[in-house]
Amino acid sequence: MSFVQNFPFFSIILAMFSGIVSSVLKGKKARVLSICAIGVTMVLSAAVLAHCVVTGESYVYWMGHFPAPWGNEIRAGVLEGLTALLFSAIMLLSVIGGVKYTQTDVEPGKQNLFYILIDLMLSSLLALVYTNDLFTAYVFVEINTIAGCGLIMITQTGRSLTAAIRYMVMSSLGSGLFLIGLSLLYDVTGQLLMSPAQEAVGKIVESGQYEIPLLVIVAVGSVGLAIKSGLFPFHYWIPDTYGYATPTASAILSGLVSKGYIFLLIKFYYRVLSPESVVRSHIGNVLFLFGVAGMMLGSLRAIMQTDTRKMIAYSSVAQIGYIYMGIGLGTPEGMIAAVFHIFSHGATKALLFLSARGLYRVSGDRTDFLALRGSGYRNRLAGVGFLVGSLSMVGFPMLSGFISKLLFATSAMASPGKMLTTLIALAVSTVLNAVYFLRLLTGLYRPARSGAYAAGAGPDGAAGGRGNAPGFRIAVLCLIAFNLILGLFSQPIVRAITEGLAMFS
Amino acid sequence: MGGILLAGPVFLPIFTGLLLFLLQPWITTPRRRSLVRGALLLLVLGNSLWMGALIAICGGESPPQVLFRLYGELTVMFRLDRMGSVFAGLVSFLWPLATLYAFSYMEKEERRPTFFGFYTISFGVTLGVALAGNLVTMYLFYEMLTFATFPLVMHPMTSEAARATRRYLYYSIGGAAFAFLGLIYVLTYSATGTTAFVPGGMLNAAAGGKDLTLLLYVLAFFGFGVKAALFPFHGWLPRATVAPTPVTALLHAVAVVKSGAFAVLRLTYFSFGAALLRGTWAQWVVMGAALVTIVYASTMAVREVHWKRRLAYSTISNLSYILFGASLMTPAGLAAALAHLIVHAIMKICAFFCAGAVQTQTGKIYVTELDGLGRRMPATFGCFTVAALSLMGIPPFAGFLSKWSLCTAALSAASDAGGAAQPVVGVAVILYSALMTGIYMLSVSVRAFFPWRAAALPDRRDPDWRMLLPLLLFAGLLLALGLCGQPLLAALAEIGKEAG
Amino acid sequence: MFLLLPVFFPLAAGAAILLAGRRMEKVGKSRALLDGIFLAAQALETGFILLAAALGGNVTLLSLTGNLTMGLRADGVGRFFGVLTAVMWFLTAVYAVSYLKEDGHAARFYGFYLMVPGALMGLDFAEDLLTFYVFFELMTLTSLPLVLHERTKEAVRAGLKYLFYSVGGAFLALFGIFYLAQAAGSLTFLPGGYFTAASAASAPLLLPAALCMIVGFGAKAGMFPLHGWLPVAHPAAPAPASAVLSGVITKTGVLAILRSTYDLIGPEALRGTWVQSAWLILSLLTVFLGSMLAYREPVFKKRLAYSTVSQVSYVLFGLGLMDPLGFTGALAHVAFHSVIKTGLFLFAGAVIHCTGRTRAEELRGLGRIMPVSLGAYTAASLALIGIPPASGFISKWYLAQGALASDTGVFRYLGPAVLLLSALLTAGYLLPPVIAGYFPGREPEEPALISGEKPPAMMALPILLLGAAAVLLGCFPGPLLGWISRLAEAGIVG
Amino acid sequence: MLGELNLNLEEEAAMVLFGIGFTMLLLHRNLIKKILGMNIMDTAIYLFLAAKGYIAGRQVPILTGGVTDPAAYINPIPSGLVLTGIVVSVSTTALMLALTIRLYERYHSLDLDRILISMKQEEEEQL
Repeated sequence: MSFVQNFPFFSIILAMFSGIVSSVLKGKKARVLSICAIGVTMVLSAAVLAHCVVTGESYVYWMGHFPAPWGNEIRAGVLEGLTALLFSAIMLLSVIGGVKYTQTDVEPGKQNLFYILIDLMLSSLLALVYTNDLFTAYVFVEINTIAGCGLIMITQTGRSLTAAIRYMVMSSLGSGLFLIGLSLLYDVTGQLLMSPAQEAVGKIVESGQYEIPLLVIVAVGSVGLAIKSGLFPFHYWIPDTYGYATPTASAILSGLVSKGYIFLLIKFYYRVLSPESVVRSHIGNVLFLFGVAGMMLGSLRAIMQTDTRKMIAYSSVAQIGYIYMGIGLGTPEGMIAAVFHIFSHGATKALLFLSARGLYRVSGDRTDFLALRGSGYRNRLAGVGFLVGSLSMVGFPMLSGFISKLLFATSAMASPGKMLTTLIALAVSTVLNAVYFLRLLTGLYRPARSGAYAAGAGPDGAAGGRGNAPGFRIAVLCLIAFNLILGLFSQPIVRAITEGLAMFS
Repeated sequence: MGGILLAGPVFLPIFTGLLLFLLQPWITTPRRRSLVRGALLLLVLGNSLWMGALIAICGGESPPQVLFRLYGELTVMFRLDRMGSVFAGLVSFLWPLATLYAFSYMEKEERRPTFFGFYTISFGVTLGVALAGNLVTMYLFYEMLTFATFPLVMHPMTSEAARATRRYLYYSIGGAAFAFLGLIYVLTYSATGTTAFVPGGMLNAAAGGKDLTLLLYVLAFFGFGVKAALFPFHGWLPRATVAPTPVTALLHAVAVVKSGAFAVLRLTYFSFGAALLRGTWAQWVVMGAALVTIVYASTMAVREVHWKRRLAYSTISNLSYILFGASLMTPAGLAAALAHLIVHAIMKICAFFCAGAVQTQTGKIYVTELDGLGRRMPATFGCFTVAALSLMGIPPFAGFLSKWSLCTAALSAASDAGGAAQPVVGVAVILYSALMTGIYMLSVSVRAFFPWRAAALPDRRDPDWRMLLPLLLFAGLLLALGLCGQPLLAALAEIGKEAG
Repeated sequence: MFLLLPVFFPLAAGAAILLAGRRMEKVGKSRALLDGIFLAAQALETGFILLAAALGGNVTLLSLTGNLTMGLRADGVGRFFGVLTAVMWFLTAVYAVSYLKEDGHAARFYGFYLMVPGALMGLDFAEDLLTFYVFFELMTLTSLPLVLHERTKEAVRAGLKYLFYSVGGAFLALFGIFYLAQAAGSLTFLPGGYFTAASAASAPLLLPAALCMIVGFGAKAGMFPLHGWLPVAHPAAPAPASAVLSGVITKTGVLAILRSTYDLIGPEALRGTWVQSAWLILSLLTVFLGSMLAYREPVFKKRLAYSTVSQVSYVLFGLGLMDPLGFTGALAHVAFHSVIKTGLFLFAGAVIHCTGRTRAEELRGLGRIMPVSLGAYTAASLALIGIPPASGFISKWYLAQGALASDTGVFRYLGPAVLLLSALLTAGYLLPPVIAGYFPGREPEEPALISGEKPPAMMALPILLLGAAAVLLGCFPGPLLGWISRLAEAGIVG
Repeated sequence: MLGELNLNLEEEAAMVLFGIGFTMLLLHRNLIKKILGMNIMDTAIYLFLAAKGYIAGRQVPILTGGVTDPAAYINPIPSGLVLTGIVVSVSTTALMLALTIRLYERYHSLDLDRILISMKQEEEEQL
């Protein structure tokens, strides 16, 4: 066993320990530690990815040297490595970009708590990505929930508290359903590790027994994770949650946490149940329908907003809909598209939340459209960031959103029954996206009402970008670059996703 | 090397425009301003010459040049073919003149560097549409065009401008979203495996279902048609006239809207293939849409009293002439559509420039305010009248030629299709529209030259040479083309034959 | 090459006067110079036209698209119309000089007045329908300023109406042109046309196209349903302009229909079809409608305009019969009506010029002011009514003969009946001014007796000449009829 | 049919409890009741799991008295899972309660609707 194979375990443990250590550190040191931990994780994940790509196969890592039926396992393949790498990269950028806002939005005494939560979040995300054990997954789902809830409520405004309680309630519902799904699965198969469970499921399916329990398992597990990732119609906790957290938290929650659950769902489908049994259960059609509905209604709700934060949050509802639509297509191509969109949306949403925060800063910390008028001139970098993010959401070619759209559309072509629906949904959704993003965008570059921000310089003034923290600059620039890379050089990533998914089953 | 040569005219203006943004803080003195202005004009002119030289050297056929690979079979590829040459040549000819005009027009406006930056970028992007060698590249530049031009509509920064901009954006992007579906369909079922344009189309007809193919074609047609202001997606164009006149004239009468029409031509004749579509319900649907647009827009133009908006409605109806030509699905139809694409560009830009000249000289924007101005600005209104006559299709002006080709193409398409009534209705509609054109264009000229009361003529003069030169040039060109348009038509007919 | 001169000299001369004349139109002395130049140019024009008509020739102008060439050729019908135009134009020009004496914008009028014959010659001598169409539009545009000249609200409205009806009609006709270019393969005029009854059957849209052309070009001739512009535009123009508009320009509509039906489609292909019936119905309807409206119209010039509506449709009726006799009658009526109506309008203009009266019932006692002119008017009126031996009788006779000789079913009888009815109405609307003018009666009742100056000689002379011609042409119709019947044979037989 | 029902009493009880808890969590407006519902729901699952692991007549899986034969004990894994689950549920409950306290301190109410209303009022006052 090569040393690299230990890295997944190391990164989970590293994140967790840095969280524990942070609890005795002051805010600033906790921050440094946290950033270092995420950075190291990123490097480790990259190594894992490289290893898997080179060897061309996945491997299973026993925790504590207990063999299969009893022990706890980690499994790493190309897709896991890639996901871990991109997740930690996005997280790193979100944290770096939001450092200054974390300082202002979170009370000084709670700074280290914030970074503890970040560390826990990272560790639980990585665990969700790597684990090969369903119950471990459940535990980390709960840790993730708690960390997420903490991240939301840390600003301690009334809004964020209620948002947190809603988040908690919905998450509990979701985890409860997921847990009952696990129990049923254990009941039926006697297994909790993914690979043996899959074998057992395969046998059961062959024997033709337990059809109804299997259906219930698929349904309950899917619904549980769908609730947690905010699929329409279980989305009503999303807007407040994403809208009223700090930019870092919003970026992470929207870009990564919900995606972690979706990733788990994909694993659940591929690694536990076989794709065939999933297809047979028709759960895909349900997810497809709700995904499409989410795309439409999320966007429609976003159009109705006048508050930028909520608008971006509702846009997430729509984007989650895209992902579920891809999963619901029930084809490998659809799955590839969905996974790609997980990354693409993660990167884009992080960019949007961060740069939007940069725009609020120069608009007297107000978030309504009117206040943001002309802020594109007052903070040029944030304006450009928002521009790129919006365009990517709208599916402008050369940006990541375009490739997602392309993948969704081409995968739709391969499933005749859902082709037309998907295509029309994509087109309509693009229009809706354009409506709310570009409405805001034109506002950003329209001079503010005269005298509104005299100190912040007029529409043509040279204040642009001054006062942006270095971290913010780096993060926004990197995310822009990231978007461009995903848009222009997507081929290797898509190939990696394809390989990774192939390794799953 | 060849790739750079071919891509140069596309990217040079784009970089020039970006450079202009960077230079913005430096342009402080009048001296620097005129320096930048001169350099810009020189660059635009040089770019046009470059393009012209390319067309001349390649003779309308160049090997494909792949710039980079976007994803899978989606490559950004340039290729100069004859149809592309037509559009590229047209745009390259008009742009320097329009820039010259814009210098004079924008004299008193604010934010000039931004304006000219985007104006120049649009040049490159439009050439990108013209030079695109496959559907993907065209789609890419089509989208870019939206984003390069919306700041120009925004330029006045009034709330009216913002509303117009938003509408423009929604419509354009919505259209592109549906065009995207066509792109995907072509990509999936292309017989060559790529989306590279092939005269006569490259769709593997048997692969997708027949009705599905047609449905996707109709969707894509309407998608690209949005930029060509196809009813009911025309609403953005009249509003977009809040933009400064050089924008309305060049972009919303030529570059942007013609890109839409050009894209439709590419889609119809070089991707789906006219033979596949001929005689199907899809053909009648798109033709019907074009005809409804013509009737609707020319009627609306008569009702509109805002001068530029009236011209915009006229543009809408004339663009649908092109789309009607495209929807004939015959070689002659394509040739006629291209002819109208060229001719309409010249006459509409001429008309808009006149409106702009009047606006700068007198501030009048409503048709009802123009009484007697013709006597004070004879050159301007003379050119306008020439454009009006040409637009009506009065011989010997160029408009007649294109209308002639269009109608004869329609009639022969009708007889080819076994006496189908739709193209004949089309001819009738075009003639109705010509009458409406007469009403809405000539009533302006009559009003200007023969005011009801002789008293109180405003003391105004024709604009300076920078505005006047393009005007006179265009008017002269309309006459010259009308008289000796034969070689052009022959060349277009060749293109049609190749692709039909 | 000689044909180019009557076409392009007027255009050039007109343009020159437009450019240079503005400075001369105000001041006393140079105004006389302007008038002199105008008359000289007009005389030259007339000379060129007559010369061209005498010499004939054939010129190719340019080739517009692949199979479409544009050219000029002086054939019989063209010469006939050319000569007519030249004479009318010159006489009216003489009149115009004194009519516009006080007008501050005479140069503009002169300029466009000079230009129109260029366009007219272009279409008279056109070799093909495309050339014809080009000059047809050009004529509309150059004659428009004549209507607009007064620049009153009514004049501008009338001008626009004139423009839109003309252009609309032309576009309707253009449909036919498009179709013919397609179906016949060429637009060059060919006596006898391109289609026979048999070959017409293979061109499904030929008949609708023909109807489009008849109705479309009919707009210029004031044919129902596109006649609406005529009673508005003609009175709004200055009298010389109304005279030539009514006397000459309406005839271009006739020529257009003649060319497209006889020389392109071919009478063979139309005879006995529903298009012919429609044509005859429309023309008879217009004849009746025009007379009726004229009868009820109080404004003198408007009344004359309605009369034109009615009279030009006589000609169209004659053409629609597709019969040599009818054709002869039609062309004769072209000439006669041209002479008569020019005279009538000039007279009406003289009345306005000298007395300022515009309504027909206001002309009591006119005979005392302008007895000679009124006499000429009387002669012309009688000619128009068709009282032998004045000219109108001849043409109407032929028209009636033609109707009876043709095999057009019910129109054989209906036509002459309508013509007769219309003649009665004509008498009804033309003669009251004569009676009131010469015999005002003694009662001092309203309207008051008319007062004013005598018309100047330059005005009276053309009226007199035209009045005389109206009668004399009827007395000695031999040469004219001989010429026309030769044309008729060529036109019908091919 | 009914006989089959009698066979799975624990499971049925677990499902009924889960239903009750789920409904409470979803529908109750009172935060404390929500938390109670969540606990009931969790407990239901533990009951279900424990029932799955129980084998009639065997012992608790704790090595006592030197009996090493696995056949003497019930399946230990569900028990382990239940333990872990309880830990998780305790921590979630703690967090929820902490949140509830915060909200109560701020808005003096446990009713989520009221809290939302007073929150909106507060925001309006700020504006």
